[in-house]
Amino acid sequence: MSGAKRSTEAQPGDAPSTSYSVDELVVSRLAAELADDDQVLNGLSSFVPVCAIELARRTHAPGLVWVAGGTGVSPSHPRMTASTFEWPLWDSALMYVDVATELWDWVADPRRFRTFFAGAAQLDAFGNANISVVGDYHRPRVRLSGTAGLADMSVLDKRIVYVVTDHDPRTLVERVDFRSGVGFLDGYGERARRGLGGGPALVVTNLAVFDFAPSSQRMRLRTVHAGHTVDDVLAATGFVPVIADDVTVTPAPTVAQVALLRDEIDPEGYRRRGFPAR
Amino acid sequence: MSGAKRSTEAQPGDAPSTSYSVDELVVSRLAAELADDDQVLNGLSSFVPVCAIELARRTHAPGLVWVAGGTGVSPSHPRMTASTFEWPLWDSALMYVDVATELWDWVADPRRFRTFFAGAAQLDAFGNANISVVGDYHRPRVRLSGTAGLADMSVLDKRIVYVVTDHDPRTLVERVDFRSGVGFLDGYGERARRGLGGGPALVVTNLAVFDFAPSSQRMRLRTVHAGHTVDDVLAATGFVPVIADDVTVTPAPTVAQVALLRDEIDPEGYRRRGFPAR
Amino acid sequence: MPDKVMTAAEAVGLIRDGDVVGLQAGPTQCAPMSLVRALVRAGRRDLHAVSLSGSMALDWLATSGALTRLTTAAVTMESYGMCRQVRRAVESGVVGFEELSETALLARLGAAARGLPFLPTRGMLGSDLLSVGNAHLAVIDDPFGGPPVVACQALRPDVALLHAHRADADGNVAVDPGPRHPMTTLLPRASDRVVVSVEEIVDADTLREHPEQTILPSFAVDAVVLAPYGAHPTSLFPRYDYDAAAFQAWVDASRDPADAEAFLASYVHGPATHDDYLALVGADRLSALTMERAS
Amino acid sequence: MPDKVMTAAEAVGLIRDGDVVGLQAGPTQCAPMSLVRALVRAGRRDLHAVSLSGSMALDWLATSGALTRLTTAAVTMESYGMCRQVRRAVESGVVGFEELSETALLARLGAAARGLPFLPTRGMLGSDLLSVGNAHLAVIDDPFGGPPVVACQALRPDVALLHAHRADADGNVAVDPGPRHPMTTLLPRASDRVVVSVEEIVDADTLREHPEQTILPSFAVDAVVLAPYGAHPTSLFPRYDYDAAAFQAWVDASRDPADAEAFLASYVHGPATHDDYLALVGADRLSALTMERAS
Repeated sequence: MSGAKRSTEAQPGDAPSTSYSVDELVVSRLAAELADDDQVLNGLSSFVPVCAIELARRTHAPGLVWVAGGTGVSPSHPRMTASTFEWPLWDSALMYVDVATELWDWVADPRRFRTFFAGAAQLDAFGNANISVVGDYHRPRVRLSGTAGLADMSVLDKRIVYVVTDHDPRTLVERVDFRSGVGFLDGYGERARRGLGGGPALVVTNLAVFDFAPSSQRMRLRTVHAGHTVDDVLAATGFVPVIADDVTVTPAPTVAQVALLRDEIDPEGYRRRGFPAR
Repeated sequence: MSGAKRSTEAQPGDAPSTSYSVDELVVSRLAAELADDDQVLNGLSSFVPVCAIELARRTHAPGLVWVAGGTGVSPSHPRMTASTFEWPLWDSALMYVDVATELWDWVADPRRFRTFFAGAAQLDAFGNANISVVGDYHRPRVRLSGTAGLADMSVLDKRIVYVVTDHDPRTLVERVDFRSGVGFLDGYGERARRGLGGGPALVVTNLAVFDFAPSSQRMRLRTVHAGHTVDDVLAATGFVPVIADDVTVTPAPTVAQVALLRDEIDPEGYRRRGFPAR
Repeated sequence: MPDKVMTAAEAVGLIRDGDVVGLQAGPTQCAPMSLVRALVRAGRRDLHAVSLSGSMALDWLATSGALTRLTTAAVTMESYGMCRQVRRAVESGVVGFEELSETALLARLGAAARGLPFLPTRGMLGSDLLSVGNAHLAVIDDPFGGPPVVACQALRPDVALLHAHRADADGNVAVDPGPRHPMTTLLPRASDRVVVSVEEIVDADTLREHPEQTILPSFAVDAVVLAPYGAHPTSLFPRYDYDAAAFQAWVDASRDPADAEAFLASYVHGPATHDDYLALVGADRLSALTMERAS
Repeated sequence: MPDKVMTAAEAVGLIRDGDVVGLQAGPTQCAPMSLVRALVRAGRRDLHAVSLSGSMALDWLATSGALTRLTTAAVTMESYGMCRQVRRAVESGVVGFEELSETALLARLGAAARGLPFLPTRGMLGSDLLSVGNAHLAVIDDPFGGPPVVACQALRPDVALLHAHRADADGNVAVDPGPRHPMTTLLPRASDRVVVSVEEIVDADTLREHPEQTILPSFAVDAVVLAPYGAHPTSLFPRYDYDAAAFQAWVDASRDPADAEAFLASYVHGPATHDDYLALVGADRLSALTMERAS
């Protein structure tokens, strides 16, 4: 793996696919956020992130270290299974990791594990995320699963990339009911003033891709997926995002990426879970 | 081991030995401090404590768990070697212990590892111990090895049993130059007032055995080894200890204990190191 | 040394009404399900469960009415979703829910294990986990002039429940090589009493062949319960996989509280012993979950 | 991934004058002696060594004049006694000595590893370790009303030096089953840069056969140095024992500073490479130390 080299010449597989589904687009977009010299771990039920990690490892980032399910270091290329937190991911690992000591120590180092993929039940204009409660904490209208590691990870100096498979006004909201994951708080530098580095970097949804505007730190529309318009996206968003001057179409996955996903990484299509049926 | 039962009838080996050396007496006295349902660990260069632990395991305390060198749990009965902190003690262990996490956690529990054997370069009238410096800390006249775990262990709710192989006025002093191990501080309840449980329980030397007087918490002479007198002991002690009303002769090791030590546990006689040559 | 082997019914006798019960349990992994079933059958009440990211076990305890309080970082059955019965119990106010970040929960247990009043974490700063009146968390200054941290108060479970591969009768517990759940060794160090169910009971000399596989010494364990497939329907790697059909059956049943109670009547209250439970599940199904053993 | 295999001379190039250097080292065990020899030969100065209970390596560094400061819980060669050269350097004021209890040293490193400003311990309360002006220790109140604890400030070594059984070229490091030194995994997690010498270099697929033996992942390691018998004269279990004759020779030499320097000239400065050192020690002596390998 470490000896893998890619040709710099253009290959036929590098051409944009003309026949891909939205899950493949999202996976491809996420994979682009992973660097060859970085490390990454996946959380629970992370079909789309795990596909992106594995796609990156098989293409531009063969040196990427993946701590599968926070537990098994760089398994030999596993096929996606019905769980992203189980033995098939760990079976061929280089090392088993102790989460309580080793993993959280390594993650605490700002040089490592630069990018973390997360989902959320609600995500707000400033990139704060809710996976705890809808309504009152003590007597919630909806009790969600809980923060797991996000309330740790999102406080550290990391790039958090949020993955939203159901972009709608109930998911993308002006203000979350509860901040389980710490974004830019109320924006305008509040996060940095509290001494926190990093923060939410990107939001990749089933409709579009956002980053965060430098000054206000509000979510900013950057690209819209082919087949959708800016107006579609705004109508599906529960707040008014900043709109970049140069909103473009999200780059399509390549032919090779789509083939890898369908034939090798996730032939069963687990990555489609959570996306709206079409 | 766990199934071992001892007959309650008197055995010939239970008779007091009439031919033992002072190291065997001290080992026997220490072994009596270990309970069958307890756990014990040894520190560095602990020939006498290790002999006592092993003697206890082979006689009245077959259930005693020994974390040899803080590392190997209950090795099958090893012979003493030139180090009490090396592989021969760990080879046949039931478990390897992680000192940084597991050992110090277990030791923190007041229900466990009730008794700890320690040595010291200086030990004072209130059971404070010095293994750090003689003279000034920053520019010492003599730099000693350092506290290792004693500054942790002696603060916890434990019974610390000090082993002194060279009872003389420079070792047993009115006040130590430096408190590496925390005893009763200045006595008269100061330790308890600081919220600390446990403390030094016993001092076993090559001349005598001391405990600590209840009220003053000064060292108190309890037994004198055969062949020595109270006056001998006082002359060799650098402070005036309390003297118990009923100072007796330290019980001799049994015939069986001496045989076990000489024939099985420590045939090489490592336990004699540190005792004055006779 | 006392023989610590006992039945599950005897072992759950170490748990009293009102106890704080720590559970080793991943979303679909290595939960002491046989012990949890015995606990439900024993009718304990007012339990405070502590679990890093527990799942079906918590849902069963909530269904049985045993649960009053929960301290956790996440309640999830991974791809099977949130635990509906826990959700209902929390939303109706029957069960109190203390949500902590992962490092905060580990810090609360770690402090208990080390006999410290608290351990700090950098997590949660800026999150609402610090703004809901949790009296076990306090932002404190660094005495050396660095950034503030969150002090997490020691949380000492009365009892820890675990499942592992093997133990001897004295209570030395060992596992096969493989990933270890973060709670497996920390939780027992933090807890007053420890109950471990195991796939097999072996003698001490067998453990001495692989000391590196022993994870708990005898003195840290109060009860050993023989329970082959004792984690079922969760997995125990590398021996057997989780039972996807059983997870789905529970998810389906838990859509309706009455169905959930019927499920519990069949699968938890019905089989009086672990052997009865295994018979109910059936040898074929267990065999299908069993993985090829590494040599 | 970059190939991290390099010579000892190259690897100690990662250490600069004035660095804080963490050493994995027991009294007679598993010290990275080959790396320490290279460090002495490289003539580094003003080093601050951090060692839990180090021994001969510290004495050599003190003899060479590389050492300015030492943070430790104990300096000892076990039954061979205190390190005389460290003692002389401290008594003469050449080397500053920060003495910590064992839990305090582990807390200082643990805080660095976790990116925390401090970690607490209950140790040392009442001892004079708290009354000598150590600015890295502070007694603080428990915010929950419990007893005070000692906050131990994070100590982050610039470089960690270790010796282990094997690694691959990417820097994944593995050890044989056996006891692990408390510093082996904590120290590298606490340190900025990590240098590991190993008995053998293997490929990654060999490591995948026993993932439970891998103790450090590639990203936590900056340099891998091949050095069979690289811990000599200390032991590396279960492969070879410590060299009692070499320990005694050093103890004898260190009775007189001039003899100690002559020893260093012969055994450290003399052999330019590790192979030269092994030739000097001799195959017979190494073979006599080698233990029968478990199957």
